[in-house]
Amino acid sequence: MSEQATNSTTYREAVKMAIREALIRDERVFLMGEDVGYYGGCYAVSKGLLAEFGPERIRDTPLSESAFVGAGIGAALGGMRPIVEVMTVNFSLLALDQIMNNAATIQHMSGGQFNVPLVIRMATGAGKQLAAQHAHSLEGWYAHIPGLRVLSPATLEDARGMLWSALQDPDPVIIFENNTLYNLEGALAADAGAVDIDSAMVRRPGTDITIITYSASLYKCLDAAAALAKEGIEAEVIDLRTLRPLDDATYLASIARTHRALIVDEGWRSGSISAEISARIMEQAFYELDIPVARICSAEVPMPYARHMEEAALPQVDAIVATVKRMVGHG
Amino acid sequence: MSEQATNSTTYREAVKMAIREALIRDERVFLMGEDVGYYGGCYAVSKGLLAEFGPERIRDTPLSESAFVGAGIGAALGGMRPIVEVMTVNFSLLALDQIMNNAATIQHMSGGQFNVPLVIRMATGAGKQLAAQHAHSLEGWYAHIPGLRVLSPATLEDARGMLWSALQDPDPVIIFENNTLYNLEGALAADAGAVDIDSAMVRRPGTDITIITYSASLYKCLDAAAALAKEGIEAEVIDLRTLRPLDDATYLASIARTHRALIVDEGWRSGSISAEISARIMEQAFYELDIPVARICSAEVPMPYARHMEEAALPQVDAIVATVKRMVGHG
Amino acid sequence: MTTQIDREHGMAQLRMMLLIRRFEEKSAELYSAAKIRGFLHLYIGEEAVAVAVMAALTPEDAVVATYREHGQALARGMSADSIMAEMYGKQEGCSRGRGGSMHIFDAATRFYGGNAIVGGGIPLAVGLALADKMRGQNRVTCCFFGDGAVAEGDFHESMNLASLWKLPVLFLCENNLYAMGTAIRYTQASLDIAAKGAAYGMASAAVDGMDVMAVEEAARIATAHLRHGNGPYLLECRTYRFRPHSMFDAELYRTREEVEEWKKRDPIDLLIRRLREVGLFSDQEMSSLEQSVTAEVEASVAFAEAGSWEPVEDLTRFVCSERSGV
Amino acid sequence: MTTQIDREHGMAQLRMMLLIRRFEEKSAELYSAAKIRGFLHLYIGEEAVAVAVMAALTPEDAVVATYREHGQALARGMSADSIMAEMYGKQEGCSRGRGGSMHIFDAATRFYGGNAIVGGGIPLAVGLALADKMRGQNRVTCCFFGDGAVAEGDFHESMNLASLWKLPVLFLCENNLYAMGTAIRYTQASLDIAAKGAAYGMASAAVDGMDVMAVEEAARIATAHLRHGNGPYLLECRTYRFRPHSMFDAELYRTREEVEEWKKRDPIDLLIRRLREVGLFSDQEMSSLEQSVTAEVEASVAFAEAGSWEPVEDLTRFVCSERSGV
Ligand SMILES: Cc1ncc(C[n+]2csc(CCOP(=O)(O)OP(=O)(O)O)c2C)c(N)n1
Ligand SMILES: Cc1ncc(C[n+]2csc(CCOP(=O)(O)OP(=O)(O)O)c2C)c(N)n1
Ligand SMILES: [Mg+2]
Ligand SMILES: [Mg+2]
Repeated sequence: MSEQATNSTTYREAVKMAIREALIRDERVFLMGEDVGYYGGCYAVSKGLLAEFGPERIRDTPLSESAFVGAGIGAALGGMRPIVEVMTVNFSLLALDQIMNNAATIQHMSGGQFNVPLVIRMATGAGKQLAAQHAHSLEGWYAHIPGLRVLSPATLEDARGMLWSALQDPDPVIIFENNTLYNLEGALAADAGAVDIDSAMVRRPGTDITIITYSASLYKCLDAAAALAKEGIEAEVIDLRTLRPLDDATYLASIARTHRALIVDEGWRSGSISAEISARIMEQAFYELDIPVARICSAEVPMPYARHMEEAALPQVDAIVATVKRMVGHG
Repeated sequence: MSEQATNSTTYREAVKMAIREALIRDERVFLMGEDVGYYGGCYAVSKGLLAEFGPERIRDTPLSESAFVGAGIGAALGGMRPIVEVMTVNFSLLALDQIMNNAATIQHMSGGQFNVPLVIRMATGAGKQLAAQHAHSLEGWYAHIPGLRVLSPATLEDARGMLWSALQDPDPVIIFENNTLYNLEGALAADAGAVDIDSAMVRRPGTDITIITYSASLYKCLDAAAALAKEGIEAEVIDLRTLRPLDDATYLASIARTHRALIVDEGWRSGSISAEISARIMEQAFYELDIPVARICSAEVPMPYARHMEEAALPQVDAIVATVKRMVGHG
Repeated sequence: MTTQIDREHGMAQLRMMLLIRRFEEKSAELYSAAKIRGFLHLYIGEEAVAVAVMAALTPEDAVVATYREHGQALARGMSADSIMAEMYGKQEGCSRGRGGSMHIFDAATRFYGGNAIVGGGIPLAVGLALADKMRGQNRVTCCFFGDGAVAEGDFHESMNLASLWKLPVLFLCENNLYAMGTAIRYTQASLDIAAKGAAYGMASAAVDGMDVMAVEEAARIATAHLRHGNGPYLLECRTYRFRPHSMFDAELYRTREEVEEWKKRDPIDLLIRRLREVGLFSDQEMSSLEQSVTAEVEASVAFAEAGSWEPVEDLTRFVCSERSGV
Repeated sequence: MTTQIDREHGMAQLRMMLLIRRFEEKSAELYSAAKIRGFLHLYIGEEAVAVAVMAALTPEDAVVATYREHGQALARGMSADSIMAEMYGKQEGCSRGRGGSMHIFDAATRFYGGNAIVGGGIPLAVGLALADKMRGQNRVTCCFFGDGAVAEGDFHESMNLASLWKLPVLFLCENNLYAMGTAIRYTQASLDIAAKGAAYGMASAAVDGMDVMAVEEAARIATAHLRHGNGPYLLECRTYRFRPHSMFDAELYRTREEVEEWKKRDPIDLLIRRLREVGLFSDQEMSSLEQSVTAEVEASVAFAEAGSWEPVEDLTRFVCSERSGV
């Protein structure tokens, strides 16, 4: 395709398009969650879908996270392809027993007789001054659980394309949508569709250092890389996209070229996905490293409400730039 | 003290002694959980305590993990010093919202006005052929959460002493007791009491490699070290004891001597506490390392029932010995 | 309602309802002006409930509230200053700016939040009451929650536990017919919330939540029951939220007409009418009340504006108590 | 009970109860011999419930069970061989030895486990029924759970959801008066479980769970209700577990006398007596029944003994479906 037709759209719209497409293409698909229907979705993602598809397929649920996630698992076992929306990851703790002890284990416990083709979507992340109970970034933490696939779309393409791929997966998939991305605007190919959900992607090539990140932090890293480029430092920026299973090959190949790595992650530092990546680099690319791998994560505090405090708690462009400069100067 | 009086006892008895002591010393202390009373505790830890202390202080609860853990938080706020027993970590997922969104955050959200002096005890771990829903090792995963202290007693001394120290902590503490340790026998000082809950301990000194571990794996590591000693390899074995906050100083000091490190951890590998330790060694001791840090963790599978499969899924002495040999030969 | 109106008390209740109303109207304004951020949930329309219930509590009692808790906090006796400063994110705020609108806390009035997880405060209330009972203190813990929370497992587990252990919890359901944008008919198989007490052997009642005097009477019956050691009590207050769920709500799920219909039963108007009927209230009194309330609200804004930002260096404070180093 | 006894059916029910009894007695023996490991929960005393309920289900219906599910699995039509081999941990077991006693699964009979989290299977049942309803299949999902599970939030949330959406779930409570070692009077504020249906607008009934014919009649009424699209149904079967909770239970929480009293109402004896009363059953028939059942159990042991261990290399299989590589 030489001339690709594109439309200007938002992340929110891209997710909605993906849901619409799934509802149209596969009659086994339905959307269920709190306020997905009459309210139109707490981030307005499903606005209009109730009118289009009716209450059987756009199901408002009571505030019963454990039961409706569990019902999603059961419906998947029963031959449907549910998309369960847990309004935000903060509330998903109430459903974690169902996710870990049922969704992630039934195939194994049943000796392979049953599988759970369930997709769970949740908003995640801080940055909106919602304070300690509404600002968790737990996608990396969820990636600890065998039996789940964990996706983290950062771009319009991925917001548009990951859902259909997830629905084709015979096993449970959780898609984490960062709440600061819904208003992200950009151009999306008119024929955008399913994307691969196995591999990480180099979002910006570079030679001096590898910055590994995912989700909303991608943009902070790209901004930092642009600033660094002005100073002659070329950072390669990798978007993990899928947090479980991790695509090690992409970042290891990059490190083999740059010999330096920084991981940027909005989760709490201790036991984060960034720890896992650092450990894997230790194990698989130790001799490639010119300097130790570094991490920039969120401060290990429940998220404060006040804007300046929340900003201080989160990874920021300045810190990325400063860290990279130190790392490259040091090399 | 030259001649220390000791008694022969078990880990189970040591925990019980600790609970009894706490009930006697502090009238604000009470024990609450499923089957702690009439049944005597699902691991017989609290057998006899109901008769001694009565149903007000040894409270059998309904199967309502979220509510009774939350009630523990409330009771702590209200001036009590509850010991809440969640029968096993597998069931604690049902209470995770209360633990993460309330126990761990209330102090912060309230600007320091309130604190939650709560102790939660849970059994953890695999090794008893209890299969996928009853064999989680999630203590390392809990250590991700700011606002919690996470303890992991491996020895009789710690089983006896950590509880009282935890009760003195003004903030929530979770004590994870590995289910394979309850029958552990040994000698315990007659005057054994509170122990420090801040630092890791060198359980076996050595010069060739640092093995970092905690809980039941400690014994596998000590066995491996003994076997390695016969071949002239001296492994230093460190028991982390406290998984949050991690005592970095102890293992870093050891690595500064041995220049090699292996982490042995019964949790699933990806995003484990062992990943965090590896990442910290990367960050703080990279230039001390002769070879990359290695990890031996559980296979990333829901735990299978069959004994040979469960054994294959867990870290074993053989693998530790073989890995250390490879690492030391390689150095 | 045959309750005799006590003028003093009626005026005090009216003033508090009006204070909440004006305080929240101002908050909405300040939200639009980006002075307040995060989520802001207004109580407008429901003021009678908090104001009436607090009148039945003593200072020794405890309160557990939701994210829609400005009204409860004010009625409980917290200062408008400390709440407004909190919403500004200033360190003079009750929670030092850590909590914001959803996490109003106050040790002095035993106000235990400000919980933003629907249903998440209910088990806490059970525990607070358990502590009281074990310590032999005859105190009540009043736990506010919405109709939406009734669907949560925590509601069920806590109702059962409190009743089983005969704990002095006042389960105070603010049934405003909607959980965010989902009408109760889409969340509850059986719409009579008060009736759910029976499943737990718990005493319960439902009351018109727009009528401050009726709610107060019901709350006094409930607290008397509680203070006599008769176990917990479920009180359902039937009310309505006049404003959107939060500042992001397009209100697609209900009609203008429905809202207007309910506004005819505005709890403030209702009380004013009642006071006038018995000749206890003049136009002049009304305007001086308005003035005094407006002054209090304006003062709180000035206080918040004058407040200071917590130093960024303090970020990791209050994760653990100062003595410990986690 | 006025039900006319059908000889064939009565004998089949008796045989199944006896099979469960002997199968479990053997399992206990094998546990002591360390052939079976992990947790083993026996159903002995409660056989009438599973056997009766399964008679009211069709092969198209689905079953969700607990960790105390050998009886349900056998009554559902699974072979003793596949269950015994599972408990041996052999790959010929229904779940390839991955699950053990607590995780009996069988696609062929739509037996969805074997769930070892108390209450954890209940939401699954709601989802299975939802799938049936959305796909226009008139099928029932029968969900077994204990009196202990009633205290879990999942019970409440699922009851409400199923009733709200009018889903064909048979909520089948096996009330054996104890949750592990905790008597129901210490777990439920209100002891009448069937009555809890009212809070969800759900039809419900309680039945003597020791009487297989009574349970079957009640289950048929319930499934008829379900198949007519009248929404879910809660059926409480009042029964008793004759054995300890699991193999680790010292039974400190109940008296010998209480157990002996209940044993007088042994469901197997009860049915035998009933059959004898109407002259449908002779001593000779009894002994041939015993022989046939014993043979079946012995055969299952032989099958399990002859089974093979799954290769260790297969450890990471079935974490994800074969096509994917997580
Ligand atoms: C566990 C949980 N799920 C979802 C949400 C998002 N949410 C916030 S308020 C709300 C509606 C609650 O309704 P209700 O309990 O009736 O209280 P109201 O807002 O009407 O006062 C929802 C769904 C949440 N905060 N917590
Ligand atoms: C969520 C959860 N909490 C605790 C346990 C431990 N446990 C296993 S069985 C049981 C008792 C359950 O009682 P009930 O529901 O009455 O079933 P019964 O065993 O009597 O058949 C308990 C507490 C568990 N498996 N899951
Ligand atoms: Mg409401
Ligand atoms: Mg029971």
